[in-house]
Amino acid sequence: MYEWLLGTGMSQSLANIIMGVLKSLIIIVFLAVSALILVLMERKVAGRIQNRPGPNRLGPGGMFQTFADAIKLVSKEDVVPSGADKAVYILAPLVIFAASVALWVVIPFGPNLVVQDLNIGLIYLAAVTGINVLAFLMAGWSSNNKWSLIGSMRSAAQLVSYEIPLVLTLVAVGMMAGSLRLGDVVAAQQGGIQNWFVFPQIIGFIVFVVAGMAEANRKPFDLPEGESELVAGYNTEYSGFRWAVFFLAEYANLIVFSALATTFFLGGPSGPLLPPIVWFFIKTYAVIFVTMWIGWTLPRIRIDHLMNLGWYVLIPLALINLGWTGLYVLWRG
Amino acid sequence: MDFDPTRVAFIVVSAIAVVSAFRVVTAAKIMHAALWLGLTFLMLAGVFLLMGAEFLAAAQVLIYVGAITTIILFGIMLSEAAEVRGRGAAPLPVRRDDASLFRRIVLPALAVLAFVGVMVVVYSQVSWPDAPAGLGGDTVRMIGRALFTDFIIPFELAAVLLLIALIGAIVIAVRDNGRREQG
Amino acid sequence: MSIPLSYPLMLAAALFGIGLYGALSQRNAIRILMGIELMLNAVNINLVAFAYYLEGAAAAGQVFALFIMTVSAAEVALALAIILLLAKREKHIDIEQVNLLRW
Amino acid sequence: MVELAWLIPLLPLVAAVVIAFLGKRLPGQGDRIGIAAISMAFVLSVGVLVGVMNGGTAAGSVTWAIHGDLVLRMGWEVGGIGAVMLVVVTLVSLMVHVFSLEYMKGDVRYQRYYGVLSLFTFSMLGLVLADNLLLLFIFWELVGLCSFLLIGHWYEDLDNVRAANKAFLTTRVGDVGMFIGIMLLFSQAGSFRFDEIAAAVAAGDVAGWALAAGAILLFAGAVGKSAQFPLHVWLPDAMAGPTPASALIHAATMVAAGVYLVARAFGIFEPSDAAMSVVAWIGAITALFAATIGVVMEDIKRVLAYSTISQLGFMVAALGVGGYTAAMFHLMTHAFFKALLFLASGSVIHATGTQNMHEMGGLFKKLPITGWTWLIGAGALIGIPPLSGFFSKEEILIDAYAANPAIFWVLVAAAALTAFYTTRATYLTFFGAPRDRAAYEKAHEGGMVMTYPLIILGALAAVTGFLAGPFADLVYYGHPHRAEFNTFVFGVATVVWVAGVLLALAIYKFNLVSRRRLIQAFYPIWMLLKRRYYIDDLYNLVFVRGTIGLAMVMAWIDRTIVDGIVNGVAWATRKLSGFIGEFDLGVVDGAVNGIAGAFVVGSRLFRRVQTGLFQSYALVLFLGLVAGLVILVIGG
Repeated sequence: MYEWLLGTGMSQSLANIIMGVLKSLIIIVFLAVSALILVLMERKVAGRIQNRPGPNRLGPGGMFQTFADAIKLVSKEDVVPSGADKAVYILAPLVIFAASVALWVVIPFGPNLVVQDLNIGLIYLAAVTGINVLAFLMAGWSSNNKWSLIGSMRSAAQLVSYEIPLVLTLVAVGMMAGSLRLGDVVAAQQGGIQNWFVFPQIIGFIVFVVAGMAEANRKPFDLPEGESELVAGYNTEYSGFRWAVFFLAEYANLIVFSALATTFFLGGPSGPLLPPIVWFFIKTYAVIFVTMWIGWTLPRIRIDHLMNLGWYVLIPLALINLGWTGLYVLWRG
Repeated sequence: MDFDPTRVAFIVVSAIAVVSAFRVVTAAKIMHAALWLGLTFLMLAGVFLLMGAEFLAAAQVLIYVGAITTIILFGIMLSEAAEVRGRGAAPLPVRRDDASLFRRIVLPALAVLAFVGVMVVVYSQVSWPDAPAGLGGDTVRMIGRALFTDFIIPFELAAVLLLIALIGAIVIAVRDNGRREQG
Repeated sequence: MSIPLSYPLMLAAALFGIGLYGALSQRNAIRILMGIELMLNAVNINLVAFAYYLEGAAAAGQVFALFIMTVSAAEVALALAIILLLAKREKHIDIEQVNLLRW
Repeated sequence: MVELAWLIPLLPLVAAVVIAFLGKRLPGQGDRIGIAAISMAFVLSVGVLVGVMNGGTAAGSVTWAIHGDLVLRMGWEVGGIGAVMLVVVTLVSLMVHVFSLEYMKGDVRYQRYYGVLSLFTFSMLGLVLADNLLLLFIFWELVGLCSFLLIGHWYEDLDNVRAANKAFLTTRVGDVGMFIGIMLLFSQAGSFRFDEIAAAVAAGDVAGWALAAGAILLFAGAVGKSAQFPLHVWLPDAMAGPTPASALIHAATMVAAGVYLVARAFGIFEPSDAAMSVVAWIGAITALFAATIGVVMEDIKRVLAYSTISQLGFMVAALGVGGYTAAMFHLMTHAFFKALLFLASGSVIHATGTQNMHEMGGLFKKLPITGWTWLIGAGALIGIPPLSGFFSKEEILIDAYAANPAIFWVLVAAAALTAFYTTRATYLTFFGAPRDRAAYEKAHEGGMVMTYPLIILGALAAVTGFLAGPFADLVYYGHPHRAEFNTFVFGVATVVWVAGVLLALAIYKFNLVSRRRLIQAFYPIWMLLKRRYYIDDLYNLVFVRGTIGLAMVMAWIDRTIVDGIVNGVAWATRKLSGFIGEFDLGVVDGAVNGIAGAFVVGSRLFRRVQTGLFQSYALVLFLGLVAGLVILVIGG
């Protein structure tokens, strides 16, 4: 593709820009499609766990239900509350979506199937996740609604608390691989299941999954949108397409974090027989399934418990993991 | 001059940075000022990236955009100052008496203009290297190595500083709560 | 394919000037803090630029910039703690009315 | 096995971390974790000792930091002395851990107690293993911290807090000297490692004055930590802590760290005659001086505390006269019998609820196991053959006699006093008629966890003396050295301990001399001893009161003079204005207004400078910077 563009006599930089735009578009489309699938999956899984069938009317097994919902959402009226800070209100969903898309830049779907394998991939991930907090605060503040404001403050507090263990596990992964490049992390786990980081990093893996679920606002950590207390949290005032963008971003975050868990701990796109990208999706969806399972099984956690879990359990565990990783790397030589 | 994407990118990013920095100072709502500040930080990360400091760019996003802007937003929301409570209120006005106006607007402006002027003069007189010396190799490794060899003592001190700041911030912010409960 | 060194230096001077103006002319403590942050960032641009352009300065310049980030993170945390305390006690954060050092 | 020595300190560290973070949720608040870790450490230590006895040594290090050409390494090293210390520390610590199970049962800060015990054990083991002065210093401070935490364990009582602060600050005085000494030696020898410094000294790379000064400064640290004269004042107060902790820290291990330091750095001390005589005399003086105070103390733990100071003085004196093996051997035997005595006193205190010996008496019948083990410990302390203390003290006396008769006689006097006060304490506690009926009636022996450590330590205190031979082969400086039996020394020592014991019995058992008459006859001396030579009072007066006094003087200056001037000016102004207002209101109005106007103008002018707004200051600052830049540009 790149060569073909160059072949048409285009200058290199222009070709780069076009390629970048194309890759971003592919990611956005992929995210949209994934979100559709995930919504269905979520409702089906929730149904199974709650011993009911879930959506089953539209299409075979209710397959088209989500599409109908999506069309409904997009075609709704676009309301901006009169007291809102309009510019910020409109920007917030864009920022959060942009951050979610930006995370995908460094994730390797397979050998050479990565937008840009940055040499500081791990730090990049940590940095970009931080932008989400900003977007939540923007959304909550600009809505001019106290529920939104409290919801956004909660989510910001939650994200800040859980980012620390998350970044600490990333550091441990970087130590294991001896590189901050995600490609190297995957390469370090090649050669069979025994090389996956999940075994030496089992504490890290657990911390990562729990913190990741909190970062993605998954149940049982979905306090920012706790319906019973805060109406719908930071996005109370949002509706229609903008709401759909938030929704999309949330699922995008879920997939990103599952894909990261796959990349960091489960060997990424490596596996026998099937092509790498298939393996990648199998593992990612397995992680997603586990998170849904957990989410629909456990009740929503209380805010002080949430904070305690983050500060008193996950951070010490992440630190222990870090110390252990140091010893392990020293011992391994 | 032929089309140089790096240079164009730099100019575009710098321009956005300067404009948003200007808005930080002039924005009517303090929330907006903080968000403009975040944008400035983000653009500066881009500047760092263009100058071969990708680690610093990531650190810039992580620390300034992710952490500092967020804390400032938190600070604004929690400080409940008059300016924040009345959401749309303009910045605290400069008092109308002449002394204040002079000290707050005229003198700072003069100082800034003098500073920038001097800097421009200096920059125009010095001959700079045309091309970058380049960084050579993996900057992340390079920084890591430098941190743990030549800069080990500053590095340890920075760690201690952060710890002290953490404790200090907690102590300062919490102390008054206790007093209010007693009182 | 390169940027002249004077570009980042000019950018830094401009940002520093804006930040300085903000720090000197505002009355709201948080706005002053933002101005100071802009100044620190301007310094960082200079450091990174010199690290990029001068022979053998790469590590030192970037490490220095990193230290500045550390210090400014600590500084913001402390400054905001003080501002919060101020807001709780005085119900405002107008620096003009906080002149305990006067006389 | 020897290569695994570095694991030994890590086990208690892990226990300390686990107890600190998770203790509340663990069964028994984590005490079992501490005991399990220390047991494993003990087993490993024994393995290491066996390995070392078979001629093995091991060392290892990791790079800590590189700064320019200087490469700092964190290293550990285990040789004969280290292996012995490992076993002693882990064994005593294990006994104390077990003993505390019952002694501390139901304590408010049980978890914290066990956490700190584990942390202490880690630090002490680290101190033993450290191969360089810097790392040793870090652990040195860590044990000091743990000691502080344990002395102030019951911090609700202000006295305990004071004792903890006193211990911390007093030892800090020595530590400052020690740190200066470390840096001095580093500047001369270019290394922190013991072997490298010793090699530099041997090669003559260290100037004579620097060697003597460095050694004496290092010794200042040891003086603080081992409670030698004149920094001994903290140890008796340290008895405010829980008794088992005192047994571990203030009798058996931490206070021996000073002795260990001198021994570890013997290559620095030995070549300097000045340093050696300072060490010898400080030790001898401490030995005698503390023993005299021990004679009049009424608190059983304080008697033991002064006895500890005195015995540490013996070890230090032995080092000073070159009796390296003797000192270390006494360190080991002392660790066992003094830990035993402390735990036994703990058992007594647990049973009676008092520490004052005059409220005890006759307890032997009630506490037979405690009584018998105490007798063994006391016998060892006195130096009754064939108990362990006899052998080690004999070795010290023999070395002292050979090197310096003056020191020998001082030590002999101390030994006589030791026999006296030990017998006195034994008799007052365990024999005679019970003086406090109520306490006597309810006193009873502790459970298994309290008696077993006593029995084990008692057995050790009884028999370790016979290990003198193998010990001398294992722990030596230069070449193995065994003390030759000396009939004269043996005779003198025997006479003095027998005399001491008989005298004490004569006074306290047979009442041949009335105690009251004795006190009256020697009242000044008695008072002097009772007040501990007024040293505590002196320190209180000079340092504590001095500091407070200085602060008060400063406050007075601030309040009276500075404020006075300010207030005076204000007052004068007010009076003046009142005066003028009353008399001259209508007459010289114009003049008054003129003066006032001048003041107003003046103050307006000057107060511009002091706006209290940092922005103004920053502005001025920055304008100055710009001005400087302009001058640079124009000028350059």
